Amino acid sequence: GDSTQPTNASVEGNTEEGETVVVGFSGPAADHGWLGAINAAATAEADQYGDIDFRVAEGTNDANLQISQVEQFINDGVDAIVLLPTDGAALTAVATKAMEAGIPVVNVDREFSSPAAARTTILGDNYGMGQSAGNYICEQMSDTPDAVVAEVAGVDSLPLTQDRSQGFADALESCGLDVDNRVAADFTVQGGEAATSQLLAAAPEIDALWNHDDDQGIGVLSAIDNAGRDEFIMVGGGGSANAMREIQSGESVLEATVIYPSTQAADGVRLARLIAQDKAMSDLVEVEVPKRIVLNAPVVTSENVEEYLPTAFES
Amino acid sequence: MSEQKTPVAERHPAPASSHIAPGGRTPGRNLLHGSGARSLGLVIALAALVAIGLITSGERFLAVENILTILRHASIIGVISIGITFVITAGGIDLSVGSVMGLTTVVASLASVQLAATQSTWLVMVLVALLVGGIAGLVNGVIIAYGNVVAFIATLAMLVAARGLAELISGRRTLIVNNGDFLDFMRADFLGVPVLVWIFALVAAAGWFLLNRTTFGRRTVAIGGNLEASRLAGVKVKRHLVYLYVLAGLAAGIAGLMMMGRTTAGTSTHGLLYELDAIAAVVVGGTLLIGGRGTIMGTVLGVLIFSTLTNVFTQNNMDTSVQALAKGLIIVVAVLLQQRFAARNERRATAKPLKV
Amino acid sequence: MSEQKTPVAERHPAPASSHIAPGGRTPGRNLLHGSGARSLGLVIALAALVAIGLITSGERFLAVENILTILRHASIIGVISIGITFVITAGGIDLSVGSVMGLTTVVASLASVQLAATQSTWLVMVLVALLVGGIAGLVNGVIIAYGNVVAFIATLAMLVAARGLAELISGRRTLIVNNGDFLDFMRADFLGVPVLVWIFALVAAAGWFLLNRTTFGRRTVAIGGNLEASRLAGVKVKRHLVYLYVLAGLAAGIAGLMMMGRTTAGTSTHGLLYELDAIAAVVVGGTLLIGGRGTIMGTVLGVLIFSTLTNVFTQNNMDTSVQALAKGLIIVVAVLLQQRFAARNERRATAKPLKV
Amino acid sequence: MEVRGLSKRFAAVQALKGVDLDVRAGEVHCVMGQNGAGKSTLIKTLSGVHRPDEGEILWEGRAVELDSPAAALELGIATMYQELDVVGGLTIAENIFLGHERSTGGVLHVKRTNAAARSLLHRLGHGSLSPSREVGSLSAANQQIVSMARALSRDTKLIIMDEPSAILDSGEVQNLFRVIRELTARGIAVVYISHRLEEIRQIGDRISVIKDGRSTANGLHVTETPKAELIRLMTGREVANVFPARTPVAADAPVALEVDGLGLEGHFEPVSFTVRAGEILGLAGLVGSQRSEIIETIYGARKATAGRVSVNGRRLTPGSVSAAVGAGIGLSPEERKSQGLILDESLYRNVTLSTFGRFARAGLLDESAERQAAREQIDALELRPADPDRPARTLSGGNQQKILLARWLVHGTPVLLLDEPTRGVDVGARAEIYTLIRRLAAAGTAIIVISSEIEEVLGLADRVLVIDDGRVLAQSDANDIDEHGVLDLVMEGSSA
Ligand SMILES: Nc1ncnc2c1ncn2[C@@H]1O[C@H](COP(=O)(O)OP(=O)(O)OP(=O)(O)O)[C@@H](O)[C@H]1O
Ligand SMILES: Nc1ncnc2c1ncn2[C@@H]1O[C@H](COP(=O)(O)OP(=O)(O)OP(=O)(O)O)[C@@H](O)[C@H]1O
Ligand SMILES: [Mg+2]
Ligand SMILES: [Mg+2]
Repeated sequence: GDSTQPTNASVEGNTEEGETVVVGFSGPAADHGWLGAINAAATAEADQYGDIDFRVAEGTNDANLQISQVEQFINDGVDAIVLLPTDGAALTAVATKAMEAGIPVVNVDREFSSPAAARTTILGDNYGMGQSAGNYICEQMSDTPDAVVAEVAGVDSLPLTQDRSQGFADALESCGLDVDNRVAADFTVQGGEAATSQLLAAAPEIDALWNHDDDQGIGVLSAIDNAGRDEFIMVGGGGSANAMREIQSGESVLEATVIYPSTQAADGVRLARLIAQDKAMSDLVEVEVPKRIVLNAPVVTSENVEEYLPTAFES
Repeated sequence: MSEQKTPVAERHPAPASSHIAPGGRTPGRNLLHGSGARSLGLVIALAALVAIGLITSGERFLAVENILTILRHASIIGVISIGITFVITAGGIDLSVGSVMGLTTVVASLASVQLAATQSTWLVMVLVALLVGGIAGLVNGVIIAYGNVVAFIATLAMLVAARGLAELISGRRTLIVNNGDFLDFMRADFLGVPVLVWIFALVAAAGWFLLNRTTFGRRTVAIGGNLEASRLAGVKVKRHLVYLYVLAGLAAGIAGLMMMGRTTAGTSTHGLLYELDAIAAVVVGGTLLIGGRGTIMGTVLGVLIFSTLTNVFTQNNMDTSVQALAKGLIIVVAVLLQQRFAARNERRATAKPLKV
Repeated sequence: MSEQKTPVAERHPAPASSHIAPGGRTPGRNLLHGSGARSLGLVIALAALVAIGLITSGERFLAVENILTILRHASIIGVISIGITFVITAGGIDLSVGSVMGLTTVVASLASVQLAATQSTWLVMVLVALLVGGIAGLVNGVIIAYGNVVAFIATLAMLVAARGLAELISGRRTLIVNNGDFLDFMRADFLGVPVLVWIFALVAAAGWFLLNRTTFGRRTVAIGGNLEASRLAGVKVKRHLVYLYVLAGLAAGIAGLMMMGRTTAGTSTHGLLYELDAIAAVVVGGTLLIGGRGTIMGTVLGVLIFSTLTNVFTQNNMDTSVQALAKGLIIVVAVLLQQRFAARNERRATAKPLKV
Repeated sequence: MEVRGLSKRFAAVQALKGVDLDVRAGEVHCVMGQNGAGKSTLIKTLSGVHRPDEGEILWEGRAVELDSPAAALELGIATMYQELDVVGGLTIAENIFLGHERSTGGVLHVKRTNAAARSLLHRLGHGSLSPSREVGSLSAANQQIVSMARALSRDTKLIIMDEPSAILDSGEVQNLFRVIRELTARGIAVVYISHRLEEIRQIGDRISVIKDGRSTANGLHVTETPKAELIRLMTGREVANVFPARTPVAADAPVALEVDGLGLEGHFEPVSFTVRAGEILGLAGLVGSQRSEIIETIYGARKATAGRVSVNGRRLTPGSVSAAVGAGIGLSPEERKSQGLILDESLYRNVTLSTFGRFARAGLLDESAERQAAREQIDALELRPADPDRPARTLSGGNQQKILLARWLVHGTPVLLLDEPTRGVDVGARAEIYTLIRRLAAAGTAIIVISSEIEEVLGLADRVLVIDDGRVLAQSDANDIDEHGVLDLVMEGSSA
């Protein structure tokens, strides 16, 4: 912008093709449905724009490798980097280095430990997700004061799992409930199935169950079906199309799911483009892309499922 | 031609040769002797776990439902483990089984395959899964036996490649299995026992028979015990090695079918890290990692121990980190127990004190 | 650059003994012969990768910055690989290194340790990391050498247990490293080369020296070549085995410090699956999985090949799944190349046609 | 079978240079030659293990190509290899029928297999061995029997035996000969390799001699060829006076090794004896009499359950080999390949395996000093080839044995334990080893020798302990006892 009075020109200009920008993307290994959807959505989003030269690095769960990928992006002098770190804190240093090299970094989903490491941070709300699930269960269990609540968590060693569980526990506490049985799976179908069948054997009577991830949910539902159990309600997490169709059918124990947007990286790509092209967000008056965006974690039930299904991810 | 003779290590147990091979040094092969005693150690470990389960969870632990849960959980990894028991007995290793299993589930639940299955019979899916597993095993076997690539590396490469292929084919989506007949069969009970458990039992029985009662099995042991001697005795060693890896691939295919039945889905993430679990079960069971001794019975017990362990943990709502810590300890204790019993038996049988 | 004499399988290639040992068959006597030739195969594989990189990415690939990126990436796994080269040369295996590395990062970045470091010197963190790695190695070594538990199982148990312990200690949170001095040191450049790469180079040089020029190295090779003969010649085999696992643990500790420097964080997920990468690098490098021959030079080349491979992939914006597929193929090709060169060298030196 | 102009080259070694051989049905054809002459290579060529570079093999008048062991077996050529070729993890019966199992459609007939194995073992005079016993639990001698039974189990016209008697004691050897005679009576040809001339005279019909990969004699009649002539054909020189003269032990020689009430439960009862500096003590007995266990226990390779061992008055830590080595005991173990050598390491590193620490300062090896020390012993013992960088694997048996002696010569131990120091060693090298052992004793080394050839023990030792089943039956001056005396003692001992 050469103007001395910056104006948000987004409304007319954002979709228009600008100068080509190189955007590097690095994320964890697409070893489960949600992350697969993240990658797919990001790539699809980049493809929509003729002015994005999109570079995707090998998905990895190794912080060391991811760092070297970001270094490579810095070496290549890309215009922006969209980074979904395997571990927020572990990638902070290299992201800072990129920022210092003048390359804006869009931090997706797992937050860096320093605000200086990202130009923009776009996050799902893991704590909020747990809270939404907890609140929904509180509502449903309002006449069962000592309801048995179970939880199937994702990869337990990830901070995000800890946040989700914390939010869940806090919400339940507010209505006098607690988690009676908890198992952790690994975000995979097989893991969900294995963990849940053990859980069901350990807890003969359940009133409500929250599963952190809808892709592992395929396994969870399968285990429930195997055990011939249907005495409880189940809430999912993530918001996959499979889960929503299940909710829509009305025949499943799965009554609701809490959305954890799989479009975060796609949003990140879009924001990276705007930042690199010095544009702003169209519906804001603000002339620059905001520093931090936290996405909402709404609950999808049979009542509003039609609304969410079209944007849900196919895992 | 290597003039090296193998049995040596056994007759002169080196103090710590066991940093390569399980310290076990019982020759005992038939059920009543060495391997029987070995199994006794395992049975005791399993019984101890059951006792802990009983004490901590009461009758719920012994409920039929819970026992079936343990068995169902054990069945898939069990079938894979039986497949690699053969490979390991022959002195090889197969790291690719989990990944190959994932690939079979993806291919067998492709829309086109499911369509074909719907138009004819669900056995099409079975065929496809076995074919995929078999071909992967064939590639492993040929690279190892004829390409002279060390098995660890060849199958590690297959682990990586099969996972990549499965992701490509599935587009990293989870494919849902819709074929009703297939699911009905796989998810059914027979005489009150789930079909999955029956399959495991059948595979185990067939594996036992194959290993102990056929020329194929005896040659497998012979190759693991002394490859050169087997060759000199006229065994076609290379061809046999190929068969063994194909066998492991087929077992992965069967496991893939079971997995599809159990999860109603095919995905490239099926079977992640199964190779380590399976190898651990086989070795804890008493099959020698350097080859020359294999026990199907031990493998089954090894798988059951791990499965029961997980169950006990869950019954007690144990923290996953503590579970991991405990699991590490228990693996070591189980192996030590198994050795202790094997050793005691050997001492009794030969009155020859064991050197340590 | 190892002077290790080679081998068994080599002179007398059993038809498929290589399903246990890399099919290698050079007796390779010194730098100029066998192991040199082996390394030559690796150098060629590496050169081919570089050529591909150059062709596809042009000069960008050879830019100093990019080369440093490759080296920095290689350095951490490289230090771990050098540690286990010793264990593997002696005929053992260590699956726990990645997990132990994770544990060292967690303990060394605990608030209390960092506090102590701030109050005195950052070397406190170094000490703690080495101590944790060393103790884990000690436990491995004692269980293996004195408990006679097979190394695969003992270290698999440690893999699981160390991960669990790391999670417990960290409360599954990522611990941030704040100690400025530590970070300054680890993230600095020296003569234009990052300290991490210097550490790798130093560890590699020390490892080479230790393996090829000291009694410690000689014992290691001897034990891997024939454990029983070494024992009967008066080598304290058990004690030496313990040292070897401690060494691998210390290497994991050093790698942990490097990882903390690189990521400014300590977490239980550091080092996930590093064991497989490290073993693959060591074996591709030409160290025999059955023991008796080890080469540090080969390990370094193996690590560089994998690191360059990843770099080329990223440079070319390759699909992750295709990457996995290609990686599997390349591993096999690299091993075949290495063998081909070793074999050709032998043939040239001895005019003896190779039996296959 | 007839063989014409067979040649075979291994790497740098031309193992066979045009060897001829003709074997007739029903005869025992002995093949003789020094260590490394190429005998084993010849028979491996005949059994399809190696392919010859040149020359042809005629079988029943027709030229044949043997490209695998299976092909040779199919023609009816069965082989007992020099190295034990059995599989420890299988039962006796399974080993015997490995590769040609009694089966229908791949399913084994366990009972039939066992029955067939039993009758074979019976034929071999070992009916007491249970066919379902695991081979790994058998002694080396019994494993040799299994190997033999395997050769007999095939429908063969020619059986090749590569040093079958090396690990057998005299009783077993006679048993073996009985079986061989039975075979030849049925028209089966036997090719027999051995270093023991007396055996050849007993069992052989004709003899072929190989020297340095060349035939030096072909089809000589045993009865018409004097022993000296054979030795000359093999070695190209005269080897006289097999056992060198003893030098009497000085009456005041100090006790170097003192064994006091040493016992190992389950193996041998407590034994006590002393060996003085310069004295050679022989342990005589049959295979399986636990002689090896006794010296392994002295050495600390097995942990004694009772008693103590002292060297030059200093007591040793039980169960510690390194303590024994440190105190000055050396052991040349029974199985040189599995217990003694690192086959793929170079000659010099094998020689210095117990002493390389000496050539190091602060752990840092001085390889040139190490090589030099090894080289001196290589020269002194006339190890061939004298290339210190050759892998031990490529040396012949006799030279491999010398490596083990060289190892302790570098060390300079005052006490040496030798378990079967001449197993598989040819006459020429044997004489050299005897001389060497004597020379060491004369220089003040206390030595214990075990050999399954009683004659050898008596010829070498100053004093003899006769051992049976883990008990010392008698102690005697070597001059006061002969082979029959020993055997009588052993027979009495086991019947008592
Ligand atoms: N596989 C091989 N590779 C290289 N050299 C070999 C090989 N096999 C044998 N040789 C060499 O060939 C020569 C003949 O060996 P061979 O084993 O045939 O001797 P031998 O007459 O059987 O001796 P011994 O009486 O010690 O058994 C020796 O010099 C030996 O080192
Ligand atoms: N329980 C056993 N299990 C396996 N092998 C055994 C056992 N007992 C003895 N052997 C083996 O049997 C062989 C002969 O036994 P032993 O060593 O006790 O007798 P020896 O008198 O030393 O015979 P030799 O003269 O052959 O050395 C040895 O090779 C020994 O390793
Ligand atoms: Mg020979
Ligand atoms: Mg003995």
